[in-house]
Amino acid sequence: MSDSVNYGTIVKNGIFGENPVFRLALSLCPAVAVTSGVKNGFLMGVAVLFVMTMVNGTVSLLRNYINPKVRIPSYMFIIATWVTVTDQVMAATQRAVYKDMGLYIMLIVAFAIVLSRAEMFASRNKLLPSMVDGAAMGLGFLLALVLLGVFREFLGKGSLWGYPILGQKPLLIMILPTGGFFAMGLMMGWLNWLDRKFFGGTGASSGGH
Amino acid sequence: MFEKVLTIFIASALINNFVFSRYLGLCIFFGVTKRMETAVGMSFTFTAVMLIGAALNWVIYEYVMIPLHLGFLKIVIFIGVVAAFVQAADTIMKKVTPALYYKLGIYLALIVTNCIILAVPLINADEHYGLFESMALAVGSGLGFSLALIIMASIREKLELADVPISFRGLPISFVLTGLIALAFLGFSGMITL
Amino acid sequence: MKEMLKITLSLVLIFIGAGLIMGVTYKYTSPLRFKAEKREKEEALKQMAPDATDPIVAAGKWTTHGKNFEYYTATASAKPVAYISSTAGKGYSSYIQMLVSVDTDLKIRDVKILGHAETPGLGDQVEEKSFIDQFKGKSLPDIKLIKGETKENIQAISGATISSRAVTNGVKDAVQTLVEKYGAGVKTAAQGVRK
Amino acid sequence: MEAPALAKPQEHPKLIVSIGPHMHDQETTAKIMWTVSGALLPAALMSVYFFGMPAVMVILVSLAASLASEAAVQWMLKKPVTLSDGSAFLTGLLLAMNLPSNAPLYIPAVGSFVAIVITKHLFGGLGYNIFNPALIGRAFVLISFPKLMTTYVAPASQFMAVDAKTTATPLVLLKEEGMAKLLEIFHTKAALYQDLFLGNRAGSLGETSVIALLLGAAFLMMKRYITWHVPVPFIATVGLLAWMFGGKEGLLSGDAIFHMMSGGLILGAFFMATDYVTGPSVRAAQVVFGVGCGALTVLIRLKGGYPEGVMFAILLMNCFAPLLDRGMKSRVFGKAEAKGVKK
Repeated sequence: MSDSVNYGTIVKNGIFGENPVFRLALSLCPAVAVTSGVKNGFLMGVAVLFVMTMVNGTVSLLRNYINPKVRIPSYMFIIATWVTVTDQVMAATQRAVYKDMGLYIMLIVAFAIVLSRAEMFASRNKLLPSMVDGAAMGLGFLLALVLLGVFREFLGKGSLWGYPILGQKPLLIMILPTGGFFAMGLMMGWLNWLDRKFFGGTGASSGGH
Repeated sequence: MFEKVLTIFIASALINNFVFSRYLGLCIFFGVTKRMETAVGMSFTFTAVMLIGAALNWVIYEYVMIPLHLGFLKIVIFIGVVAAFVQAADTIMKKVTPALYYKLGIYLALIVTNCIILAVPLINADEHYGLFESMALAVGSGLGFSLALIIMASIREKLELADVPISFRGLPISFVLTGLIALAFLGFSGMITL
Repeated sequence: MKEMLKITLSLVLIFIGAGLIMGVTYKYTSPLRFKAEKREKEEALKQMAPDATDPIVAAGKWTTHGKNFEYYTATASAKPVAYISSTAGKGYSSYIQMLVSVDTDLKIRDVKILGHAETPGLGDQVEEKSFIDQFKGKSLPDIKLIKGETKENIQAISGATISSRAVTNGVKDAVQTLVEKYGAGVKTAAQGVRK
Repeated sequence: MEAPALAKPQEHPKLIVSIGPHMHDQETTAKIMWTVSGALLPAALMSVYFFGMPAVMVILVSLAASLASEAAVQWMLKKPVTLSDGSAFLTGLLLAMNLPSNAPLYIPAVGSFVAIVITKHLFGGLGYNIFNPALIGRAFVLISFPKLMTTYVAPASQFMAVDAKTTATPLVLLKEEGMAKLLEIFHTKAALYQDLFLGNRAGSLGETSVIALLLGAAFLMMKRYITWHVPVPFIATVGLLAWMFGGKEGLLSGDAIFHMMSGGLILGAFFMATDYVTGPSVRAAQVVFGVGCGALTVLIRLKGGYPEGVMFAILLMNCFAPLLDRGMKSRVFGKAEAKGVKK
């Protein structure tokens, strides 16, 4: 099986076809919560990328030892473990960022996307493809967060990654919660429009949780 | 003391509303507000589970985790406690009040891995709240979340008939709508300093 | 029965493995975290009194708004050069956390805003240098918020009165505390000069 | 998971299903819109009299941006362009009435864009918007440009007043410095009331002149375009609650007349809370809507961070309007059940 795995497809799928934020609309909370700045969005994305890769890897390794009857509790436990590790590392090394978004880092544990990839992909595939799948999904997540972060930070603070660009703050509302929701809605609508116009897609987000 | 409890309650329900200013529980918020009935059922279940979960976790955090210096395990332990409690509630409800179980049972399954259920004990632990303060936060957040769900469900019913531009149908317009509601809720800001 | 045992065993093994991973991470990150926290605090205090050569140590505690704050003595070659206190003021939507340092004659040397959650664009203007610099050199009776032009007192930021007041009150509380703790010594010193 | 959440195949529906009030044809809508705009004319003229050229510019830019946004978005969505129905004109005018005269001109432009494109057309266009577009436009610019939107100039009555003096609105003065300070400026209560009534005070364009607004409102009521069900409970609630809780000397010492005449209350109560689309359509629900607006206004004015609460109060009640309609409609059926549950 390992020979027939197409890594390109997995990566493309994670970033475009099943982008966790814009296409699957899973785990939306942090997408709005931490994207008032590019840096926060990026670090959150890195945290998710790490957790997803490790969780998928662990689940794949243990897939023959986990009894199907207790599979969900086991997955939850594995996820919680890797989230705790991420949380500890972030708290020790990224102090300023952690002050802003520590809660959301801890809440990665409740992300539907992590559990669903463990269940749908890692429990049926070998170690390497599983880790690549986790990383690809995490990368899709990271890119979505960075995209939103660029949009919001540029409009809201006139800066990118904390470096001032405009020298003023054009639309303060964009860094507030309401602005986050607007940004998310407008961005999704715009991507749907692009999809319909240029890629012949249905242009409708599926929604779910 | 009483004043602080009341302050936490009001602040968590309106000003720091989980949905409109803390961005938590969005999946559920968008998922269950397509129908009013579901939204109401979810509201009840969530508030109850949040309250009991917060109280249980507070006791465990204060009397087990802090004395044993196990604070760093809080994510694992909180999620375990909530899962165990929900499982127990599920079993008990099925036996004792089957009617209620058929109404609310389906929501219980969704709850275990939900961020707002977990966020309450995490915030409580972070702020070092006492038992009553923790419970005030839980009830306030629960009612605030219920309010958000019910408003959203009633508006989305009205929106069903609207000719929304194709690209914006479904989630995008719901996001914009949530943004507008959050904008209105900014009117409450500045009422309470936490 | 055998299956039960197997399930339990696999769960227990996962728990042990996970516990190990978390424990090891905690072992290596918690000292890092502790050190970083300590360093941040030291650096913030150092900024408040750059001429202090000895480590700045906590001299006592005081409370306001039901929160605990500390005050510190900054010394150079065992002689006090400044007194510092942490403090907070009740702002528009948050408590504004601050550090205040005074010279040995109890005039304000510097004010530093550590954290707040005030409204972007309005309340967060209290962080601006033009507002903070007004405090420098003022002594306790002058720390008063005025709406409109003033040189002797503190001029409120228009449109951000509540946040301005929060900072002013927080600073005032801190200076008041420092005067109570160290005032007697300064007074005797001043009397000594007069003689 | 791949099923679209709202499947709507018809792009140009032949049969339009809409929630009441059912406007029968384009002509009636247009007639209502233009009449309401006309009713705002006295207040607009008064604002120009008091604030001069800057007020004219704010109104013009706001109108132009509204009309341009409407035309552009309708063209992009391939819908018929309906500038002549007056709805974009009215939104632009209402937005202008909610802005300070000294606002830089990009503020009315941004506000109009948000009002027309995001609040109205994203939700399906005229008749489907959940929130009052002008008020969302106002709230959006208030949050985005907080400093500029809270700086007001004193009325100058000169047409080309350039160096108008910035000053606080009466509500800000009351909130931050108390009634004594207000009396120091206006000398007597009678003079204060008189200035409020005529509009000789700092504030947004259309917030100022109570008499001009009342004239317009009376005209609309005579024409039966608006009814008492929302505005009267709204204003009465503000008066009552302000009297009860608004005073420094304890209960029942507040100045009801001051609160009823200041801020955007008259404008909001008669011209914005009465909006057919964003308010409830059941009569009983309208009264509750009005009372709710009033209560929230007083809550925000007395306890909130903002000195004026009318805008947020109406927006918040806009959220509740569908719920109110729903609850009040089924009241007859719900009563017995509700009682049973309680016991």
